[in-house]
Amino acid sequence: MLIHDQSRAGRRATTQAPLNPPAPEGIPASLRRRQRAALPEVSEMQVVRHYTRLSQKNFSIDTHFYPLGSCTMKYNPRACNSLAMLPGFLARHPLAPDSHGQGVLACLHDLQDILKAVTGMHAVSLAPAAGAQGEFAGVAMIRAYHRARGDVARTEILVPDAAHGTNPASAVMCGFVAREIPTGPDGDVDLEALRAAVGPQTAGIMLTNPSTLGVFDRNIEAIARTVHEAGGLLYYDGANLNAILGKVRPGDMGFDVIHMNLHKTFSTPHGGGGPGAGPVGVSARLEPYLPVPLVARDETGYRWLTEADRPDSIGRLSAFGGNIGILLRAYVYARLLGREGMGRVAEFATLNANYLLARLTEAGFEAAYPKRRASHEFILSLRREARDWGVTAMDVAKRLLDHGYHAPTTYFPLLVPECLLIEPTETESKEMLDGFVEAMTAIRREAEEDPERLRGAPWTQPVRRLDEVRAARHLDLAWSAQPQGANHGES
Amino acid sequence: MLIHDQSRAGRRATTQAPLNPPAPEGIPASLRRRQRAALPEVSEMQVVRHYTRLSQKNFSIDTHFYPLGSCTMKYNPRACNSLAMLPGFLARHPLAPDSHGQGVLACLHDLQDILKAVTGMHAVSLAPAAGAQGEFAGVAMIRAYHRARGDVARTEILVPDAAHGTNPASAVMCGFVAREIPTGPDGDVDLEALRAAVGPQTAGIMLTNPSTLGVFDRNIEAIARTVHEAGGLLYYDGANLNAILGKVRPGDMGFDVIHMNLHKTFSTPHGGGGPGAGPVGVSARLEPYLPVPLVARDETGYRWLTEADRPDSIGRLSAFGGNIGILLRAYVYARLLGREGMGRVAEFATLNANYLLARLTEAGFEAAYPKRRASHEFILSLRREARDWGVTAMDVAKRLLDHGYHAPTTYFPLLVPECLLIEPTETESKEMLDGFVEAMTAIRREAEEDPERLRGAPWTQPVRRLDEVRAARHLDLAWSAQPQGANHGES
Amino acid sequence: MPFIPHTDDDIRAMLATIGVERIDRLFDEIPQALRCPEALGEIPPALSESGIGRLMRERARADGEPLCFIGAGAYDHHIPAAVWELVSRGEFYSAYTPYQAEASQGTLQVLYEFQSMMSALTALDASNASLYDGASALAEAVLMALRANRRCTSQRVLVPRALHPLWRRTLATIVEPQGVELIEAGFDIASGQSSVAHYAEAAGEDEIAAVIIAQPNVFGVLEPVDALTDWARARGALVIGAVNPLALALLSPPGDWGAQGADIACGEAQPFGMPLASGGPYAGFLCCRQSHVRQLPGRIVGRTLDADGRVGFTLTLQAREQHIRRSKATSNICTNQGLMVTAATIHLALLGAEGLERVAAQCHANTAHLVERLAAIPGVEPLFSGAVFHERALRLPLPSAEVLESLAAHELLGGFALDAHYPELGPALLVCATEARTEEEMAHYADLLGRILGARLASH
Amino acid sequence: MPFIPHTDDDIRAMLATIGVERIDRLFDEIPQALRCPEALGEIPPALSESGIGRLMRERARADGEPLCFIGAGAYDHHIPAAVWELVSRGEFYSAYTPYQAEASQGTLQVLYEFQSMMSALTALDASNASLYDGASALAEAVLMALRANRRCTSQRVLVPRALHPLWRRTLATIVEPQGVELIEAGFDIASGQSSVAHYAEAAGEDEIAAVIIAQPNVFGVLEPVDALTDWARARGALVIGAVNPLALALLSPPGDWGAQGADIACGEAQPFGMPLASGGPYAGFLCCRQSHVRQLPGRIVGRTLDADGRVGFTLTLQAREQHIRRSKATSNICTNQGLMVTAATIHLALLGAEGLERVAAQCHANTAHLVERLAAIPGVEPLFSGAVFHERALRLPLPSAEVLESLAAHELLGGFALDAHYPELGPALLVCATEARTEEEMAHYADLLGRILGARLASH
Ligand SMILES: Cc1ncc(COP(=O)(O)O)c(C=O)c1O
Ligand SMILES: Cc1ncc(COP(=O)(O)O)c(C=O)c1O
Repeated sequence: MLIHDQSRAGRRATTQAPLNPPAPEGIPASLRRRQRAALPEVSEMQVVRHYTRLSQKNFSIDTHFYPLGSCTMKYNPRACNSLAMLPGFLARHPLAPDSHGQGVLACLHDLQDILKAVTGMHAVSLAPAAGAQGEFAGVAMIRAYHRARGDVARTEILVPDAAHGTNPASAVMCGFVAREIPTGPDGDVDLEALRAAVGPQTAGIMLTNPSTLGVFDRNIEAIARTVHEAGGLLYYDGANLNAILGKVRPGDMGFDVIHMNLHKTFSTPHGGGGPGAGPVGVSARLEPYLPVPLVARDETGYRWLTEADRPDSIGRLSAFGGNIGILLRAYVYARLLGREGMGRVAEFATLNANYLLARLTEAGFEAAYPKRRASHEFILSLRREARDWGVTAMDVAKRLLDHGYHAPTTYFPLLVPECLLIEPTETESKEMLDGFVEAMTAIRREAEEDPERLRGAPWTQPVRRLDEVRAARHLDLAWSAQPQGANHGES
Repeated sequence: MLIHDQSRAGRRATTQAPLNPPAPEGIPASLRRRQRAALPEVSEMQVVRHYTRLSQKNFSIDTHFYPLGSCTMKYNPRACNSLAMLPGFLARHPLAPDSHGQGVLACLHDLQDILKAVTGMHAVSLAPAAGAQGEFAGVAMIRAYHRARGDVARTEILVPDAAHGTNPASAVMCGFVAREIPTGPDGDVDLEALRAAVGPQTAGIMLTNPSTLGVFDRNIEAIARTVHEAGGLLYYDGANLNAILGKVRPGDMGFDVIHMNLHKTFSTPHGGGGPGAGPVGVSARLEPYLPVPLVARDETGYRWLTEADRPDSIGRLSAFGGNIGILLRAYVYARLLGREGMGRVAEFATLNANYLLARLTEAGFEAAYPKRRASHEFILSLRREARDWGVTAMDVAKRLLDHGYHAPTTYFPLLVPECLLIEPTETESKEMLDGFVEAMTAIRREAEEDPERLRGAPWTQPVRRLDEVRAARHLDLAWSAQPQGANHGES
Repeated sequence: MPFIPHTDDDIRAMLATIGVERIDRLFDEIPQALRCPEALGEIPPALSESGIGRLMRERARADGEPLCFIGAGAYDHHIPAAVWELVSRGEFYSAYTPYQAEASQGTLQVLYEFQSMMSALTALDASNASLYDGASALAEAVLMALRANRRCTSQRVLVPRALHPLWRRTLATIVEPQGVELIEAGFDIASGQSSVAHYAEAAGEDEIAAVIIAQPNVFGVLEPVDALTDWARARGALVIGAVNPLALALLSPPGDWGAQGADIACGEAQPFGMPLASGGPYAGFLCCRQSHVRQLPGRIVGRTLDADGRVGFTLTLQAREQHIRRSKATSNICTNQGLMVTAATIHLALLGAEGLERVAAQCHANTAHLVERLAAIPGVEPLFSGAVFHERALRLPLPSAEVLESLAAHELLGGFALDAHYPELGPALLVCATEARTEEEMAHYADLLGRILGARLASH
Repeated sequence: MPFIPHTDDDIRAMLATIGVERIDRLFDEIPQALRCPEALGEIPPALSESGIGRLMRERARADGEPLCFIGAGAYDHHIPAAVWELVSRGEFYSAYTPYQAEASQGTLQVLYEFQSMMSALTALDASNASLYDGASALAEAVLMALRANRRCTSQRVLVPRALHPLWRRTLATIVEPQGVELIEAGFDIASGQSSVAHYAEAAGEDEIAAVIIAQPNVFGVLEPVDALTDWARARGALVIGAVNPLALALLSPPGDWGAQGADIACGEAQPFGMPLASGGPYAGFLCCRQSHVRQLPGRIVGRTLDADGRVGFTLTLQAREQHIRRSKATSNICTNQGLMVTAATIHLALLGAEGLERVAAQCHANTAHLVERLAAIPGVEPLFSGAVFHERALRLPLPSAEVLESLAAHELLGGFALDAHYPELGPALLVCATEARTEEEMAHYADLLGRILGARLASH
């Protein structure tokens, strides 16, 4: 039942608005709204009950193992939340003077330094609101760099076919053509194809390493050399930084620019889809182009740098300073881990992934890259199960929900058929991984013995499998006051 | 699964304790603990998951209609919680000087005044931690009053048979004998029996009005006269104050002392069993005996009064000032209701109760006192259903859980057979009450058609009906490191 | 080991299963030359939770608790206590994007309700499930309009100069790499309003793909939205309303502007339950007519049925998005501002249309009252004659930066310095008194400003 | 109408169903003469949530944020952020007493886990599910011991004078109406310890029903628990340990005292996740040997099986309680401190025994360090020679009330004035530095105290 369906004309949560406001007489009638918006009219208790009960219909990291590859669902320490929500931080207006923001600016400045240290980059801007916006900023800096040198013929950004969809989309948003580079049979970028593709039109390459295939590209030095020699720059998609934290640094691999998903590696919450934070780090030559605002420190304290201080900046990505509250959470997390804790993230994420890979392979599943080490994640292909028993990766994913495990990422990367991308993260225990193996084993047995059971899954969730085709065909995107009958908004 | 069952030797939530404490060398070995306590060793995420999921196994007012008579499960405004948890309030040490507590003392002083106003009593102490402690304090004051007058032969406290169990228990804790007074056929106290019972041995009477039978005792003036004339005092059990808030005041009815359950009438949370707060109000003659501490105000500000200021006080009920955090919640609630809102609590609680009574009677249920107005609550007796179909009040209660409603209070008061004591409270909507009537109607039909279904209920909860006899016979009150096999601690 | 549950026994057993002796061996595919030489020495050692708590509390205190009369795109409104108690529930807070719909009905239904509420407020058919913030949502609205306006071959977009300057900067950053041409339309220096004449002058004779109308504009002034909309439509341009959503409780919604309504509405949802928090996280919203829905960027939730015919919710129209369409997606956006939208939804459910109206009316009254008090100070006067919602520009006798600094030294944030962005206005300050400001606070502001200006002018 | 969902239509329909015209008619059984004449004029009119929020924030600020070195029964420990985020979940916060076990498995299992943890800490077999606070729990422990010691006919109970004075007062209030006789046992003025000699002297020749041993005692000093226990048992008395449960991470638990262990342990669970909050809500705990469990007051949860043989939890031994046994119950307690116990359980789960040990060790070290610094000030010296846990008494050169007032004026709470309760000690201050106090804070205290005493003594 929607909150709208609980509405009754005249019902109110009275205490939530001023009790006796004067009429807004200063506003001309011609500009006034004629009919009240059809928002629900409910009591405060109805609201509390409704959203409490809705929340219970979610899987979440606080309730379930959530081995969603590339998404890094690990424990979100509650201290990160409560300390970012301290009244002094929450009450600060974004346009308050720096004098009244020394506390928050100190945290952000420290965070810039920590991110520089872990990535080996020269400078960092915290402005991007998420990974994709970090990518946009990074590619825009590549564009600005070439333009500043009068090098305007570089119209292409190279993107391996295993890349996350945001990579080509970001390149295009920056006005480039995205050119795909194939992957070799062992999961590394196809070096020959890359060599063939680079040229004077190459502005740069966007690379994830370890890639979304769950392997570390062993030819990274050759790739860097190839692109750099062609005059292109290297972009590092740092969504998977957790895999190498404290082990190897993108700056040392030769990358010119990187974004980091703090909502992955630095464990800020995903919030059912966001917000995140996607800071960018750059080598010295790209520093002038960093998006504003940035935090600087001098004798008098901390201050925001804006366009006035940074005339060559690619500019501003949002009205204010980005997702500050998320940055504060990441900062708390980084300080809780400390120097020693950073490397442990990579170590135990990798240990868990390789253990799970070993056990699932043992259980009969096919690894997409059996000869490779798993990084923090790995891919299984269910093509044999699909061929032999007619069950898909989707069926297995849905059936896992019935076992109380969130499904891994399905059908991504696109180049592996019937794939599951599995990322356990470092915060899960061996018992939990063993439980997951048991569930997967049971499901595989069921796939053989009772494939219908899989195809009908899930059975134990608030709803059975949802009709996505219908959702797209008969668009119903908003409640409307007119009752729509049983078919809910057929259009 | 218990949190203990997730324990693994050496696992830690490291960040929660000091990282490198020095060894406690100042403590003699002879006094040192020899073996670590068997507490669980778990990670922070395991703790978060475990208790998040446990919470989801509860009914609560935030998730369910909870018509538990005498318990007043109504909406607990979230503002009451967040404002009582402001850092300034939480950080204050109980022994901090009054100079560093003017904020909290101002709230408590205001609350004392509000409670005086709504009860019509002369003075209020907020010290009791719950209703039962308020009763203890109240009866102790009655004792102190008589003793101060040398009137030491008064050894009996009269308690109607409908009274809450805490009433006779409190009387006994104060050294009195509790003497039961029967109820008349219409739910009022049996006046004749009362007249016969009073005498020089009568210290006082403890009365709930409206009583836990859900009716307002119409003879209250006569009762008061009878007891007072015999030299006894009148104690008002204010657990049901919500029924009469702003309509009639215990002070005006002639009561000498009253306790209030702020966790009922003033909507502080029940917290799965507590904490509550049970302030006591008294007439002028009992004021010297009020429990300490009390909050006073003079030119210099607010201050705590203790034994030194109040030599005749019955004393202290806990080490510090009682459940201050709960008192703050009640204060916020009272200010949100304001003058106008107080009376509305009684009006709509009573409207809801009488509506539900009318509809359930219509649906075939038997009211215990059909000729009476319901107060904020009322009683159904299922003796006909028990006789005709062999289903009990307990069966109906358990079956309600399957319908998503918490059960009413069962088998209390003890004098009505197979009873359900139903209190909807003012914060529930008509739709919700209608839904409850539908469920009750369906269950009644089922009682006739398929009584086994009721006797086996609940069917949809985390567990089926629990074996309470086994629980008492084979006591298993604590996890122990020794595995106990399937029978879990048979003793 | 913070947050890592592995016991020594676990580690041994797991390594044995994998068949390596040490964890470090798992990194042996990384070229040795690249490996970090040593621990990340620049990073401070780990703190306990108590230690970081102390540090953060100190820093939060350092930011002070100044009295705030700044608006300019971020507003200090009351947030019901229930909002964040609910939003912070682990099941909302720590869930991922609802890719597995059946295990995410909570989040999905919240998003559907959010879409419904925003559609109702803007009087448009559809809403997405959020973008990063208001300014970037406007950039997405422009790109969307260019895709949607298929008949039009130009990349020219009219942007009122009276639109928030930081929004204009953001817009430029995001759309210019794709060759979009942003053309500035002026405003009337007396009323503070834009007009058809200003838009027409800026447009000249050339084809215009889209037009932005800010309601209210950055000066708090209400624009003649009907006339502007009708003019733009007559020119074949799509109309984008950049609106304060709280204002829509009182003001004509974009879907009702002019004869046919705007095509797209966007804005900043911060006034709905999001704390100021130095500027984020907030949430951008984007609504449009049904006909443009396939050009809408960002996630969209649809209502559908499950295998048993029960109603349920799922992400839909995913073919617009980067994870399916890659370089041909409507936008690169992936992670959005889901949790903030959860806050907005609960906030709106608590207030309802009537509650929003009361909030908006009180804001309007408070600002009017504040302006009256401040304008009683010699040398201070309203800058523009146009009607406003809840912000108003004032002319000052001294540069506003100077005045603001003096006020800040008294723990009062006096407003937004317009002169930094609009030198043509002379010393100009934008003030805002939301419903959260009290009579005493406004009197205090007037008193303080009077004293500061008096002293400053005397010493000048 | 705050919190009331009724629309006008609802009210009409409901009144019609009941068959009355006005709500007021529903009160017609109340004698007219008693009805409230008018609205409760003394109560202020309603505030909005924003209004009460402003007031409460102001008042919370008014209490200041002084630096706290007071212990004396309430301790400023770090509380993990997860504790109250979980405890505040509506399903815990707004649930009732788990009378319907099947719908309350969450609360019931938490309570069972709490009982298990307290049993483990005290090394006793059983625990109840909480009492109001430590002091009232001690009173219940005494009443329980009197019931349990069936062989003994006396009502005499030995209470050490070194037990917290506020606990002694509470004890007297609660147990004296039933005729219990409390006999004070002294302490050694040099060591601050009680001893068998003191207990024996107080007991004289008469029968003693129960003996209280405080560990640590109010001076922070550790008592010779083994000797005291053995002596008491030899005298036929039951032994009640009144303990700081955090100290049990380091100290021998009551169940291990002497040859046979104590019978009962009680105390204040505040150190486990409960904020100071001016003194409450906290939670009293009470544990005992299996043989006394039927005399234990308060709620008890047991593990059992359901109709399908699954493990579940339920309230048990309810025949001890007032709602069943009424005037013959073990106590009148009904509502307890359930939510605080939820906090304690989560707190203990997070820390574990090793974490508690670290906290306790740091407290011990900090207090030792603080005392060392303070004792370096002329005129300040440790009062007692006995070993302490995390509090220590100091002799001052001036009355402690005077010193404390000066410190408080500098926003520092210097400790608990012992001389107010123990005039025989002369100017005496009890200080405590928990693990939450830093080196700088302790140095600041020493510095400030040095300056204050210097100035005062000079002017005397
Ligand atoms: C590999 C990779 N790159 C980029 C992104 C985009 O980041 P965001 O979702 O924060 O925009 C993601 C996240 O989903 C990712 O997994
Ligand atoms: C009528 C009545 N009296 C007294 C009490 C005892 O109050 P408390 O549980 O707060 O001790 C209750 C509560 O259960 C009650 O309902």
